[in-house]
Amino acid sequence: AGQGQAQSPQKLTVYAQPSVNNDSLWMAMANNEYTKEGLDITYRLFPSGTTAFQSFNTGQGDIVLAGDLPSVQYFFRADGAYRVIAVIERDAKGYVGVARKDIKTPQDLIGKTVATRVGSTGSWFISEYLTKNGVDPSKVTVKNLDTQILPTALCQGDIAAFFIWQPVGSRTLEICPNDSHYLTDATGYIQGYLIAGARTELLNSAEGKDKVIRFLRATMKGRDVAEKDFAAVANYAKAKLDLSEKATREQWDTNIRPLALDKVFFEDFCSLSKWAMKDKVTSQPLDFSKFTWRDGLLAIDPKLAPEGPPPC
Amino acid sequence: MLQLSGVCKTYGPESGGYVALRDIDVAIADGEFFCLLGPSGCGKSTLLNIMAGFEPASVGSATFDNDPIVGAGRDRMMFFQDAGSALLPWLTVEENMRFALRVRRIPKTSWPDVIDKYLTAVDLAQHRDKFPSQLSGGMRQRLQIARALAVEPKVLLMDEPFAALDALTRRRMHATLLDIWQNTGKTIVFVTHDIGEALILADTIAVMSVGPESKIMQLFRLDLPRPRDLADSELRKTAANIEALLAPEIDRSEARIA
Amino acid sequence: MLQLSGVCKTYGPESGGYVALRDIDVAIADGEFFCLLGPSGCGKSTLLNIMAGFEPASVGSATFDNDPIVGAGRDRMMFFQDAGSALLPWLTVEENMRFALRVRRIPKTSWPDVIDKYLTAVDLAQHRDKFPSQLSGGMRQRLQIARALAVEPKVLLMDEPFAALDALTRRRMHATLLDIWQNTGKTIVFVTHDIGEALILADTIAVMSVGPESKIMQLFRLDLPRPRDLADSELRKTAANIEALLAPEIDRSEARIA
Amino acid sequence: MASTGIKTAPASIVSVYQMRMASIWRRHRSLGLTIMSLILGFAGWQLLSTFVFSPFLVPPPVRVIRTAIPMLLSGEILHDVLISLSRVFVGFITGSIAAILLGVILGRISTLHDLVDPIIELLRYLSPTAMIPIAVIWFGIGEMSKYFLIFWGTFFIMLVNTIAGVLRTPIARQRAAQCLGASQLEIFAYIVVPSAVPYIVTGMRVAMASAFMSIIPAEILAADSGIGYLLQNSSMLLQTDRIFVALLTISVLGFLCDRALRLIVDLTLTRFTLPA
Amino acid sequence: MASTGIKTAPASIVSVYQMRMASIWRRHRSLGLTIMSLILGFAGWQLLSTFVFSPFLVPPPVRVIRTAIPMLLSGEILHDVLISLSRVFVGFITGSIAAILLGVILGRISTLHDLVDPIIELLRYLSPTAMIPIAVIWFGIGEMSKYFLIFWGTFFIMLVNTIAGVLRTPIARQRAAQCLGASQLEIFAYIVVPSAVPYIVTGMRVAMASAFMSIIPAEILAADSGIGYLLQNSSMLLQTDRIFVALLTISVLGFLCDRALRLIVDLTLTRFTLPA
Ligand SMILES: Nc1ncnc2c1ncn2[C@@H]1O[C@H](COP(=O)(O)OP(=O)(O)OP(=O)(O)O)[C@@H](O)[C@H]1O
Ligand SMILES: Nc1ncnc2c1ncn2[C@@H]1O[C@H](COP(=O)(O)OP(=O)(O)OP(=O)(O)O)[C@@H](O)[C@H]1O
Ligand SMILES: [Mg+2]
Ligand SMILES: [Mg+2]
Repeated sequence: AGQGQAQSPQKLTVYAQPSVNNDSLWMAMANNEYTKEGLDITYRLFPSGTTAFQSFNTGQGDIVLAGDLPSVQYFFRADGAYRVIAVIERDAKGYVGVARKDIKTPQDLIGKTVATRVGSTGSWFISEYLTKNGVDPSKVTVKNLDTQILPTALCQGDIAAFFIWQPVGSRTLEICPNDSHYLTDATGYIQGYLIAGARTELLNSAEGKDKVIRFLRATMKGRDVAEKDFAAVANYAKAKLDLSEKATREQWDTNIRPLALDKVFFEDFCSLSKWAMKDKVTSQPLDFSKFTWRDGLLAIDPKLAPEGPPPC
Repeated sequence: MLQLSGVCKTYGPESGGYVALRDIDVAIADGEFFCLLGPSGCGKSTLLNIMAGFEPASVGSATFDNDPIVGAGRDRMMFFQDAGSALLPWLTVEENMRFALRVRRIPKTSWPDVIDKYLTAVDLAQHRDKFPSQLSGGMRQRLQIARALAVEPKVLLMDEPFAALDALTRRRMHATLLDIWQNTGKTIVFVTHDIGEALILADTIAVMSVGPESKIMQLFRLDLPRPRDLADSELRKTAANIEALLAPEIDRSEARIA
Repeated sequence: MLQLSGVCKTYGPESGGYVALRDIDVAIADGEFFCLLGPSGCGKSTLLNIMAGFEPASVGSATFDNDPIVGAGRDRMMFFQDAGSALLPWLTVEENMRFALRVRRIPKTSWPDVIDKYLTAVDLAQHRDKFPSQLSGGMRQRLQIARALAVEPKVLLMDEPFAALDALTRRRMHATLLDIWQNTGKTIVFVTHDIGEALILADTIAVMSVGPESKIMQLFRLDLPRPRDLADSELRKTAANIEALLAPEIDRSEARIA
Repeated sequence: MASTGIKTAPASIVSVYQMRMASIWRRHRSLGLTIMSLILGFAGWQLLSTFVFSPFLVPPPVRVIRTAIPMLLSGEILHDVLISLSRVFVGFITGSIAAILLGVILGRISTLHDLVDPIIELLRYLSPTAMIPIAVIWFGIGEMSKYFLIFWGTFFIMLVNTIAGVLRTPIARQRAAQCLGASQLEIFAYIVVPSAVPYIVTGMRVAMASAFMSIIPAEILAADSGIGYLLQNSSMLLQTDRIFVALLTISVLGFLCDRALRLIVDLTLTRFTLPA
Repeated sequence: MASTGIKTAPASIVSVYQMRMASIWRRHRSLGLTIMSLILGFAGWQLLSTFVFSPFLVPPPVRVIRTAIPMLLSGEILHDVLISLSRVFVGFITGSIAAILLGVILGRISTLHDLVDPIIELLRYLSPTAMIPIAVIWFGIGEMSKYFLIFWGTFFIMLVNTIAGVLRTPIARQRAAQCLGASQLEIFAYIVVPSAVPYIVTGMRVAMASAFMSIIPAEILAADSGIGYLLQNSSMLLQTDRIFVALLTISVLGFLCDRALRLIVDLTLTRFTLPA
């Protein structure tokens, strides 16, 4: 770390979304970890991973944080120009199925309409939830709804249930506690991810590789703070996003911050890839040797990035 | 009975505006042919607009059959000085006539006859499929005359209706107008700047002074039978009187280039 | 020299349209005062538009000083029959004058004098701050006259410029126009439907027949000195000739209501 | 040099010949220029995307069309187009009619105008996207709320234009109609609306574009077909080629609808739109 | 009954008195009606959100204002407003000027118009949202691309209106100017543009709304401040109260800008917008 301080700080642009699962980065920034690593971070927010990738695609930005499915899709689209450097966060509790009060079991959904953002991780969640509970997915109508309007649609009875990430679920229970309840969370079905990826071009240069390693190292230090110090995270969320402590808490509680490319990741992404191919969201198997870039994590600690499975 | 008493008209702010008319008193009896004569810009159109109810008098009162005039009414038909502006540019000559008859609630069966009659009277029968933009200036005036006559209003307010017509056509129009007036007993208020025209047509000629603050300088009553001949000695005397009245007025305001 | 030869003008489709003019041949010498006289709707404005270059002739050729007329030009200034349409409604009387002088590239130092001179000539000097919409019909015509005169074009094409003026004002305008014409030697093509006006002003009077397919029926040359008096015996004879020429024309197309 | 034969012909023949040529040129010119314009446009796009941008960022037209062909053949695009068009039509037409009616009334009754105008002035800055939640609350997630969003994208543009047109109705026309005895309703129908037609037509052309843009928020809303859905979905899946197919489809649809509108206006309303 | 004193007064005094009252009423009426209108609007909103919708779905104005107050006091809103306004202004003004210039040229040169029109007709159906990727490619993710998107939301509306206005310039005015010796440029500047002002002003009012709507897509683009960002962000986090604060801010800004535009037009352009 010492050598970085001697030189003028190196610029690194990170694209992200305003969400509590970024708390590792927040804490790294709040505690000047990046500066200590000799990095001058530009942290830019986009409303979704998709919009972040749109801009990333034009050759701007160095590192982009996004959800699982957008990363996979962008990987195929970018034709090798993008690689995953680490899992920042994952959790199963961050995804929920909320239903009207009369829906008590998965079987109750038969013949009903459920909603999600079609093509998002929510779709995957529905598919896993139904199949694993022995419900034929073709007997349930899946509607495509924007996340914003899911609470309204459920409370008004336009749909029987929806499957999506938080805080949509808790918000719905706030709006119509008499009509809605949690049907399930994603535990045992899927996990939602926040993935950090970088431009391959950057990773191929020695200088870029070095920057990414320093980025990972600083983020890990931030992670250590984020995991322990809820008050610091809540303060940050309040100051930068005007999030209430309660809202921050809900998500903070469920965050798992691996900062690794571990077995669970490989398993989850395998099953994600299989679902995506089945649903024609993607057309080829996922080749982890191309999808991931392990050198960065390996340089910090070999245990963080084991060998991936064959394409699946 | 069309009556104005103590009418003033100021354009612009209450004080400091342009005082077009000052203390106008006129009473026009039913069935009277009343001519307004005066130099350009003296306020003839303004006066007619007040009678029509388009503009309120700034001071004073305007009544028709003892009811105050508060807006345009179907009993007082205006012929506009700017003929084109009052026609509907998206309707042909014939359709403009039909529009008038429709909103006037004239039974549909009589439309073809009425239209033929009045278009023939103004010599536009062969041009019935043209749009106003395809008419000459004089033809537009004639179309407006035909429309004004066809709806047979109680009072006709005519603002220089024949100004764009040639002498011979105008002579026929005079005859047509007098025919209709004599047969139906309408009240006609007729603005003109042509002394001869006023003498041939009017029961009463009101001569206005140059603006601002125009007044009615003098009323001339003419009881001669019609058709009249301008060579008639009484008419020539009246003409001379009117010219004598107007000449100093105009001198008052005009100057000739050296 | 303004020359039309074999000019026809058809409105609408090549065949089956309305033939307004047929085989018009005229040659107007430099400095000539040329009057076009004809019944309403015969095609006077159309002819003037062709001379101005606003409308192409359907057949035949129009030349000015031997160059074909292909569009409007600064040497031929048009006075429009519909006076309001040619003024800029967002400029005051004085600004309308200034606009003309600016685009005419007249040196700025002389503007005040020129504007005063011509506005006084048409008696609008006291109304210089009004907008066209605040002018009376006659005042709008006078403003257009002032503007047309102020830019001193080679040729003046005037379409019934005095139609909305009262007799006395009109008389002064005649004098003003003749003064300017005599002092500067402009060519003037003057449309009127008033025989008297034509006789007082013109070197040559072209009498047109009723449309469709109007022709120039006859040219009358007048060599009398000016100012002229309508009581003059030669003028009275010419007037009678012109009326005799026109009367059957108008009979041909008009019918009077029984 | 070859034209000496014509040069010696009498003036009137030359003129007739020239007129015929001119009228042929005029009749075909417009179509010719349109085609030339489109060719130039596509050529420009092809060049830009090949040499200035990367073809991955902006796929060249050839590739977009190659992507579009199977979608066209399978009927996928046609299906989406028909669904979206029907939504646009319902929303656009109801929006236009409502705005014209209200606009005529507000343009004529100034007290009512002053009373309603501030509310309109506040509402019209809300985009259809911002209205999505309200649409769902009011109309649920069915077709009605999609119509409503397109209505919303049309209504205010038409309203502003209609009021502007109504306020510029020449006063003499109205006065003449009043003298003739026209009722207030007749003045609306026969004088005010026709006088406002040029503004209304301009408003319709602008509002048409807005209506087509509103397909996208409308079809965010619980759609599983339609061009807006295709666009949304392809964007989410980062399928650039399909995104461009959707955009091109919207453009072409808009283009055709505008031409159709102009044709209808030319056929039925020319008399109202001629310059004075 | 109390007015007998006035009734017996001479006619001219009554009239002067009435005129004075009328003019006072006229002067204050508009403001009074505006305030009444706003009160009615807010009351209606309060009632609707309390009794018809759930206050969680549509927060009542009282709650929205309660949410807004700390944001106002902390300067957060002011900061966002200033940033968004500066973006809107740059985009709107450059878009308007470019469209007026191009519109005047296209309105006058019909061959050029026919050549360019189809391309414009295809492009103008692309919403600012659809143009985001292109904006990023051309202008990166800085301020320029935000200006560009607002420019895009303004340009075509102004263009359609300007061309419509230019095409309706009365021909006699142009001919008169030609006779006077005006150059083509002078005719553009002194005749065509002023004649098109009523259409241009109407276009500006419509385009202003479009410009404000375009803030949202513009500030999707890597913004960390601005009203569009506030809205985006609150929507993602489902903070309904803050969403409504953002929407209300956009509405109020739009309202104020429209009033300002009208005032400027009244002060400087009245002479061009008077009905004929
Ligand atoms: N809207 C207005 N604002 C200000 N002044 C006006 C307005 N309308 C008319 N005037 C003025 O009132 C006076 C009288 O105008 P009016 O049109 O009544 O004249 P007129 O007698 O009809 O003249 P003409 O014979 O030329 O038509 C003129 O000086 C004119 O400038
Ligand atoms: N654009 C046009 N389309 C069709 N016909 C037209 C058009 N313009 C003029 N006409 C016709 O041409 C004929 C001549 O019109 P013009 O305006 O030249 O008459 P004018 O002699 O000036 O009459 P006036 O003395 O009434 O002004 C008329 O019958 C008129 O209807
Ligand atoms: Mg008058
Ligand atoms: Mg004429």
